[in-house]
Amino acid sequence: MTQYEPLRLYVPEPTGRPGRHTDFSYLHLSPAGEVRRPPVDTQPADTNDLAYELVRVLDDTGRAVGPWAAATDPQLLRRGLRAMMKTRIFDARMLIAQRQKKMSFYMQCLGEEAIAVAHALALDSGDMCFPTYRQQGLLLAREDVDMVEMICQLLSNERDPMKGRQLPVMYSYKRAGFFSISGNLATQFIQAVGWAMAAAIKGDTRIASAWIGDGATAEADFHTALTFAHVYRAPVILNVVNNQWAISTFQAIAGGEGTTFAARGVGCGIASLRVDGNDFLAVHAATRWAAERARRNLGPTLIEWVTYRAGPHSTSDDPSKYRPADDWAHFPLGDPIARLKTHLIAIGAWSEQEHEAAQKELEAQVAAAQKQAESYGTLTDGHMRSAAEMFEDVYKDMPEHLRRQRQQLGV
Amino acid sequence: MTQYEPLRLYVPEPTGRPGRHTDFSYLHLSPAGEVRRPPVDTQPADTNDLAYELVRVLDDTGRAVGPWAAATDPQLLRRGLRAMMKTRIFDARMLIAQRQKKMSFYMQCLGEEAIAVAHALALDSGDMCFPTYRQQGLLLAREDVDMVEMICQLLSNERDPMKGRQLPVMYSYKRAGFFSISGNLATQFIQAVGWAMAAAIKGDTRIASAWIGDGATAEADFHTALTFAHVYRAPVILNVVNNQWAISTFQAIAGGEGTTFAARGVGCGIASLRVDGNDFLAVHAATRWAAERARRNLGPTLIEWVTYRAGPHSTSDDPSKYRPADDWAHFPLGDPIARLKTHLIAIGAWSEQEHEAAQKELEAQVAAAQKQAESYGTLTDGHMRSAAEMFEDVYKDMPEHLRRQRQQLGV
Amino acid sequence: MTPKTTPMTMIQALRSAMDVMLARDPNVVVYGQDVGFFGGVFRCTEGLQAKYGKSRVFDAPISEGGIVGTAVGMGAYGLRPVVEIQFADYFYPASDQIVSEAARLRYRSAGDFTAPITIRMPCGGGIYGGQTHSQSPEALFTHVCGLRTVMPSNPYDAKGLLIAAIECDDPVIFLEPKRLYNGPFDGHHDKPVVPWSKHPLGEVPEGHYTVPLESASVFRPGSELTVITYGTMVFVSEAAAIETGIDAEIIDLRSIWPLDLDTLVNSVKKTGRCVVVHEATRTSGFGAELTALVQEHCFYHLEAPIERVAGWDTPYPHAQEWAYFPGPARVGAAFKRAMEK
Amino acid sequence: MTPKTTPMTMIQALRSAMDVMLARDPNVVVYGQDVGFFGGVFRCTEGLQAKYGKSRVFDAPISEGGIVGTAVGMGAYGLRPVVEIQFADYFYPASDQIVSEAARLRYRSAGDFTAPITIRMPCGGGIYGGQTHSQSPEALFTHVCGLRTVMPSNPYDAKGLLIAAIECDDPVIFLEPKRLYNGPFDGHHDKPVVPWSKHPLGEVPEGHYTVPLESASVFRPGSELTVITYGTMVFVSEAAAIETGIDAEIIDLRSIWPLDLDTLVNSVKKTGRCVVVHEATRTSGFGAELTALVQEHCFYHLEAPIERVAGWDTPYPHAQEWAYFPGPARVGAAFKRAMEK
Ligand SMILES: Cc1ncc(C[n+]2csc(CCOP(=O)(O)OP(=O)(O)O)c2C)c(N)n1
Ligand SMILES: Cc1ncc(C[n+]2csc(CCOP(=O)(O)OP(=O)(O)O)c2C)c(N)n1
Ligand SMILES: [Mg+2]
Ligand SMILES: [Mg+2]
Repeated sequence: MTQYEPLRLYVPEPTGRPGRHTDFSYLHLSPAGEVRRPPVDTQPADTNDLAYELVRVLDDTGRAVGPWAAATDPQLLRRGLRAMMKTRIFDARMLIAQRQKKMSFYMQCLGEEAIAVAHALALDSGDMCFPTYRQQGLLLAREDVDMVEMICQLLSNERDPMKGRQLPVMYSYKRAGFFSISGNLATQFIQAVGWAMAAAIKGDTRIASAWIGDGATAEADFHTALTFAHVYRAPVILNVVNNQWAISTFQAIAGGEGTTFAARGVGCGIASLRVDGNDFLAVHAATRWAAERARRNLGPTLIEWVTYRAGPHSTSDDPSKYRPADDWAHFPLGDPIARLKTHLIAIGAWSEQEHEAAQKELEAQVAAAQKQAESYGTLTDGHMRSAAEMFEDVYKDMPEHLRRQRQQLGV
Repeated sequence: MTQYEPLRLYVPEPTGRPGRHTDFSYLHLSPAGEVRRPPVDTQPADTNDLAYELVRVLDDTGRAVGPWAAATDPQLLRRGLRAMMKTRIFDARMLIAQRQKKMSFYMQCLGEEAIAVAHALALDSGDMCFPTYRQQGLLLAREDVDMVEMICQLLSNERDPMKGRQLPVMYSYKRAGFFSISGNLATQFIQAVGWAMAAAIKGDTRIASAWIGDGATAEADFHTALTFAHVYRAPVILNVVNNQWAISTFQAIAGGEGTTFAARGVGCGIASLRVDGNDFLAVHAATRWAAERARRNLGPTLIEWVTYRAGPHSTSDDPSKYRPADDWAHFPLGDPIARLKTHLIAIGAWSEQEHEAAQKELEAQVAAAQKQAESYGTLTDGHMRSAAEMFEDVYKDMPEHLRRQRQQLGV
Repeated sequence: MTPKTTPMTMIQALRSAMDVMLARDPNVVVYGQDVGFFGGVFRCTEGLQAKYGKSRVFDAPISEGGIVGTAVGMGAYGLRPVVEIQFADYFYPASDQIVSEAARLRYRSAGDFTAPITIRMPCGGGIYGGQTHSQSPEALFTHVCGLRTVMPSNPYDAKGLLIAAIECDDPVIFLEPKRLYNGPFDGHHDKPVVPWSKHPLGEVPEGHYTVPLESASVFRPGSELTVITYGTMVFVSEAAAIETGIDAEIIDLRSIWPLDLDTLVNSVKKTGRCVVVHEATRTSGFGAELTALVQEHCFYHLEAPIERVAGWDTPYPHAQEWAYFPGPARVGAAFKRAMEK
Repeated sequence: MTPKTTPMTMIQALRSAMDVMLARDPNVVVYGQDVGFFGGVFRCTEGLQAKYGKSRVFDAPISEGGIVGTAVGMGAYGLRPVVEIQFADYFYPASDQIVSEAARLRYRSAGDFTAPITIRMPCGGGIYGGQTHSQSPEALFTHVCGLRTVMPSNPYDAKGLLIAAIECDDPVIFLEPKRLYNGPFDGHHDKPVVPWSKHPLGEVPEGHYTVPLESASVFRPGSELTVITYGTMVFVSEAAAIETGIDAEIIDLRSIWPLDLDTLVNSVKKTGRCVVVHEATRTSGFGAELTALVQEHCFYHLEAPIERVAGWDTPYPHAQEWAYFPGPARVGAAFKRAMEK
C-alpha cells in the first residue's frame, strides 16, 4: 500500500575487526602544512573548514611545514621528547607492577603521549587542566610533580596522597594545575567551564583546559560545557581526544561517522580545530592558538585531537577481542615519539645516541621512583592508609554520625 | 607583569528591554525564495549553508516564491488557515477560563500557530509526535481529536482523560500521534529518537517527530537526541521552535548568539534547515522534505523554526517585566495567520468574507465545546475524578502498599 | 543592642540572605534560570543583578546539569556559587554533578579540591502544580554522603540558614517549601492565606546572622507526643496539635541531614510517643530514616509504634492535590493513633 | 517432567534469560555500552549480537541518559528494551529519564503510554573498584513510585527474575551484585572464591521460567532472629549465622520494592528480633524503610531494637575496601547485639 520500503536500523561498524584490517581512509587526513592558520580573533563560524580538515605540521620526512609550523625552541622540543619518553616508560613499568598485583588497576596512554605533553608545555603555570584518566602526560611533563608521590597513589600505600580513597590513576594535583579525576565520565568538562567562568568573574589571567574522550562526548556534560562556554565566552580550551575507541566501542558509535567531533564546536558557535594529535608540533601550535584566544577574552576553542589508543583500555581490557591486533601499526598518523625524534634529528637537535642515553636515564629514574614508592608499601602488603581516615573529608568537619560510625569500626 | 588584560565574564543580553526597542537584525533573515532546496538524499554536511540561512516561501506581498514553493492544494491551505484560527480562538477562550479560575493554568501558542498546524498537515497519520506544551496546534489541526475532551482535561473535571493527574495542557493522545507531554523539559526529544529507532527495528513505515524549545536545547536530552539520531540514522524530524524566549530568558542565553540552533544539527552530522516558522508554506514544505528523508531511510533532519512567542510564557508570567510590551508588533516575520490569509486571498482561494465567517463559525464551535466540557465540571466546582483513581496506574497492577494507602485515605 | 528587624516574607528573607552575602563576600555569585534581569520566577533574586552587576548575578541556560557543573568548577576555583534550580522537580538532570561530583570532590581528592556550593530549590506542593512542580526530593539527598540538606519553615530560619549554607564549606542542598513563601500555611487550603507579617517568625534581622546547620528547633514544646517534621508540615502539625488537643512537642529539623539527633532523641525519651511527618512520598522517604533512628535510640522508651504521615506513594496528582497532601486531618489522626495504643 | 538444568554462573544465567526472551519475543531488544560486538565488559551479552543480529543487540553511545531515554521511547512504541548501565554508579545521568519519565509515564498519561523497560546494572563492591565501581543505589529507586527494584543473589533467581522483569509491564531496575557474578561470596575476601558450580543455586533451568516479582525467599530458616537482606549480603549473613551459631532466619528480598511484606512480618513476629543488612550506605538506605516497616507492623513483637548493618556513610573507599564492606564480623556482631538485649 505504502510507497516506501520498510525502515531499517542502521548500526555503525568499524571496518576492521579481529582478523580483518582497518581501512583508515575514514579518517580524512589533510597533508601536512596544508591547513590555514587564521588569526586568533577569527569568528567561530569561520572555522567551519578547520573542523573537517586536519592541522598537521610534521610531514612524513620529519620536516615542519606550513602555517602552523612556529619557530619553536629546540630546547622545548627536546624537553617534550623526554617527557613523552618518560610517560611511555612510566606506563610500561606500572603495567608490569599491576600484573604483579602491586596495584589494583592501571591505565596507560600509549600512542597518545604528544597530546598531553605538548599541551602542558604550551600552557602557563597557574592554568588549570580538568583531565581524564589518560592525561598522565600533563603531570609527567612537569618538573614539579614527584613521580614517587604519583606511584604511592598507584600502589595505594601509606603515602598515597589520596589517602587510599581513589582508584590508582585518579590523581589530583591542584598545585600542578591538575583537577581531581572523576570516575564518572565527562563531568570535568563542564566543571572546567565553571572554573574558567570563575577566572573571568574574578578578572584573573589564568585559563582552564578541559579534557574528554571521543566516547564520552556522548554524555550530557559535553553538551552543557559547549553551551556554557559559548554563552559566557569562557576562557577555556575544550579538548576532545579522539583515539578511535571507547573500550570496545568504535568512535562511530559516539557519533564520529560522516562528521567530526570538532564540527560540534562550530555548530555551537565555538571556534574549532581538528588536529593531528600524534604531531607534537601541531599539538603545541594549536594549543598556543587556543590559549591565546582564551587569554584575550576571545572565548573558548574546541580542539579535536586525532590519535589512536594503542594499548588496551585499561588493565581490565583485551582489545584483541574487538579490533585487529596490529591496528596501531597501520594507523596513518604513526607514533608521536618516533615522529618528534625524527624531526629533532632532522634539524640536528638530537641524535640516536642522545636518544638511547635519554631512554636509559629515564628508565633508571622511573625505576628508582618506583623502588622508593614501593618501600612505603603496595596494595597487597598491608602498608596502607588507616581505616580511620576513611571517615575524614566526607565533610569539612566530621558530623556526629560519622564519629559514631568510626567508633563502631573501632579505629 | 602579564601581557594580558584581566579576563571578563561575558553575559549576553537582548537588545530590547521594557522601554527599549529590539533590534531584530540579529535574526539574519534571508529574502523569501532565495534559499536553495537540495535533493532529499543530500549529505548532512552539505546542508551547512541552510543551517544559517532562512527558508521562506511567502514574500511580503503574500506570493509563494522560490524552490521551496510547492504546488500545494489550496484546499489544504484553507484547512491550515482554519486550524490556525481555531487554535488561536481556543487559546484565547482558555486564557479567559483560566482567569475565571475554571482551570489552574494555561499556556497559549499565540504567534506560533503555523508551525504545529502545517507540520501536522504534512505528516501521515500513524506518525508520532513528541511535543512540548506549545504544540496544541498538532491536535487542533486534526479532525479526530475532540475539543470537548481536551477542555475536560484543561478543566480537570470528571471527564478529564488524564484522570486529574496532569497539569491542564499536558495532553496525551496516542491514537492521534501525540505523545504524553512531560513537565520536565526536553525529555521527549530523545524519546522520539527511541520511538523512531523502534520503528526502524520493526521495519515500520511510520516516523517520529520530536519537539523542543530554544531554551530547552541546553538540556542534555537535546544532545543525546542528536547523537542517537545521527548514530542510528533514526527516522525522526528534530524540531527546534526558536521563539526567541524561554520564560524571561532571551535565546542568546540558550546559545543562539553568533550561531543558530540548526547549526548544532550539522555539527552532529544531521541534515539541518533553518526555516521561517511564521510562513505556513515554508513549514509545510520543510516538513515534507524532512519526512521524506526519514521515510527513505536517509536519516534524521533537524529544523529550527524561527518564530516569536507573542504571549506570556504561561498564565503565571508577565513578559512586560523583561521585554518591550509591543515587541511582537515589530517582529519581522509577522503573524502566521495574517500571512497565509493574504496569500490565499492573493491566489483567489479565500476572501475577507469567508475569513469573517470562518472566524465566527470557529468561535461558536470552540464556545460550544467549552460549554459542553464545563457541564462536566471545572477545577473549582468539585466535579473531579475521584481520589481513589489517584492510586491507579502507578503500576500496571496495584501493589499491596498502594491498596493499603488507598484504604487509609478511605476512598 | 538587638539587631533591627523587619517583617519579611520568606522570599524577601531569602533575597536578603543573598544580598548580605553578595555584599560581604566577593566570591559569592548567584545564578540560575531567569534569576538575572527578571529576578527568578518566584522573584527571590529580584534587584540583585541591578545591585551587583551581571558577572555576580546572571541568567543561566536551561540546564540544571550545567548550572551545578559550572558551580562545582567555580567552587574548585574558590568561589561560593549560590545556584537556583527553578523547581526541585527539575534537579534530576543535575544528579550526576550533585552526587558524583559536588558531594564527593573533597573526599576523592583528599581535600585538594572542594565544592562549597549552595543549591537552592523550591519544593513541595499545594499550588496546583501537578507532579512536576510539587515534589519534595529531600530523602534522595540524605542518602548521599557529603551533602548537607536543609529546609527552613519560616523567614527567620530561611535567612539564617541560607547564610549558614553559603558560608559552609560543604555542598548544601537548600530546599524552600514554596507553599510557605508568602505565609505560614497550615494545610487548610480552603481558609484565607495568613501573611508572614502576622507571624513572629516573619520578623527578620536586616543584616548578617546565621541559624547554625545541624541544629533543630523545638517549634512547639509539649509533653505527650513528639512530632518530628520540617518545612510546611511544621505548621500542619501545629494545626493538628491544636485541633486534636494533644500536647504535642513539634520539632522542626531545619537541617535534615546531618541532623541534630540529640534534640529529637531527648524529646522522644520524654514523651514516649513519636509521629514523623513529611510531605514527600512515604516509601524510603526521610521519615523512614527518622523512624529507624528513633527506634534505634529510644526503643525502650517507646510506648507505641512510631507513626509516619507522608505523601502517598504516587506522583503528586493535580486535581486530587488535597487528597494527596497530608493535611491536618491525616496528621491529627496519626497523633490519635500514637496516643491510643 | 522437571526442566533440564545446567550449572551456570550468574553471568551465564543472566545471558540465558536474555537469550530466552530475545528468542521468544520479537519486541525484546538489548543494548548498552559495549554490549554489542564485544558482549559487555562483564560479558553478560556475549554471543547475543551474533545470534540475533545488530538491530536486536547493539552498542550504544556513552550516554546513560540517551540509553534510558531511547528505551522509554521504544517502550512507548511497543518494544521491551533491556538496557545495560555499565556500572550502577553511572546511572545518575539517566536519573531524569528514569524518575521523571519511565516511572511516571503510565500515571501521567492515564495508561495511554507505558514504559515496559528493564534497566540492568551491576552494583556493589568487593572488587577494588573504588567509589565509582562499587555503589549500591537501590534505596534511591525505592523512593520513586512507579519503579520496581529487584536484586537477585544467585544464578537461579537471576535468570527467573530477569525474565519476570522483561515480561513485566512496569519499568524495572535490575541490580546485579557483581561480586556474586562468579560465586556465592560470603565476605571472606581472603579465602579462595567458591564457584557457582559448587552451589545448588547455580543449577539453572535452560528454558523459560520466572521467579515472580514481589516474592521474597526464606533463604535459611531459623527461629531466633530474622535477618532481612538481599544481594551479596545474603551470603555474608549466612556466614555470620554460621560463625555466631545463632539460629537466624535469613530472608532474601529479591524484589526490593514493591516487596513481599508478609514474609518478613511473619518471620519477625515469630523470632521477635530483627537485623537488617545491606551493603549500601546506611543513612536513608533501604534498611531505614525496612526498619520502619518492621517497627510499624511488628512493634508489639519486638524484643530488642532492630539493628541495621550497612556500608558506612562515606564514599566506597579503594584501599580500605574491606574496612568499609559490612563483612561477617560486623554482621555477626549485630546478630549478637540483637540477641543480647
Ligand atoms: C558515566 C560513565 N559511564 C560509563 C563509564 C565506563 N567507562 C569508563 S571509560 C569508558 C570509555 C571511555 O571512552 P573515551 O571517552 O573514548 O576515552 P578513552 O578511554 O578512549 O580515553 C567507559 C564506557 C564511566 N566511567 N562513566
Ligand atoms: C528540566 C526543567 N527545567 C526547568 C523547567 C521550567 N521551565 C518550564 S518552561 C521553561 C522555558 C522553556 O523555554 P523554551 O524551551 O524556549 O520553550 P518555550 O516556552 O519558549 O516554548 C522553563 C525554564 C522545566 N519545566 N523543566
Ligand atoms: Mg576514546
Ligand atoms: Mg522559547
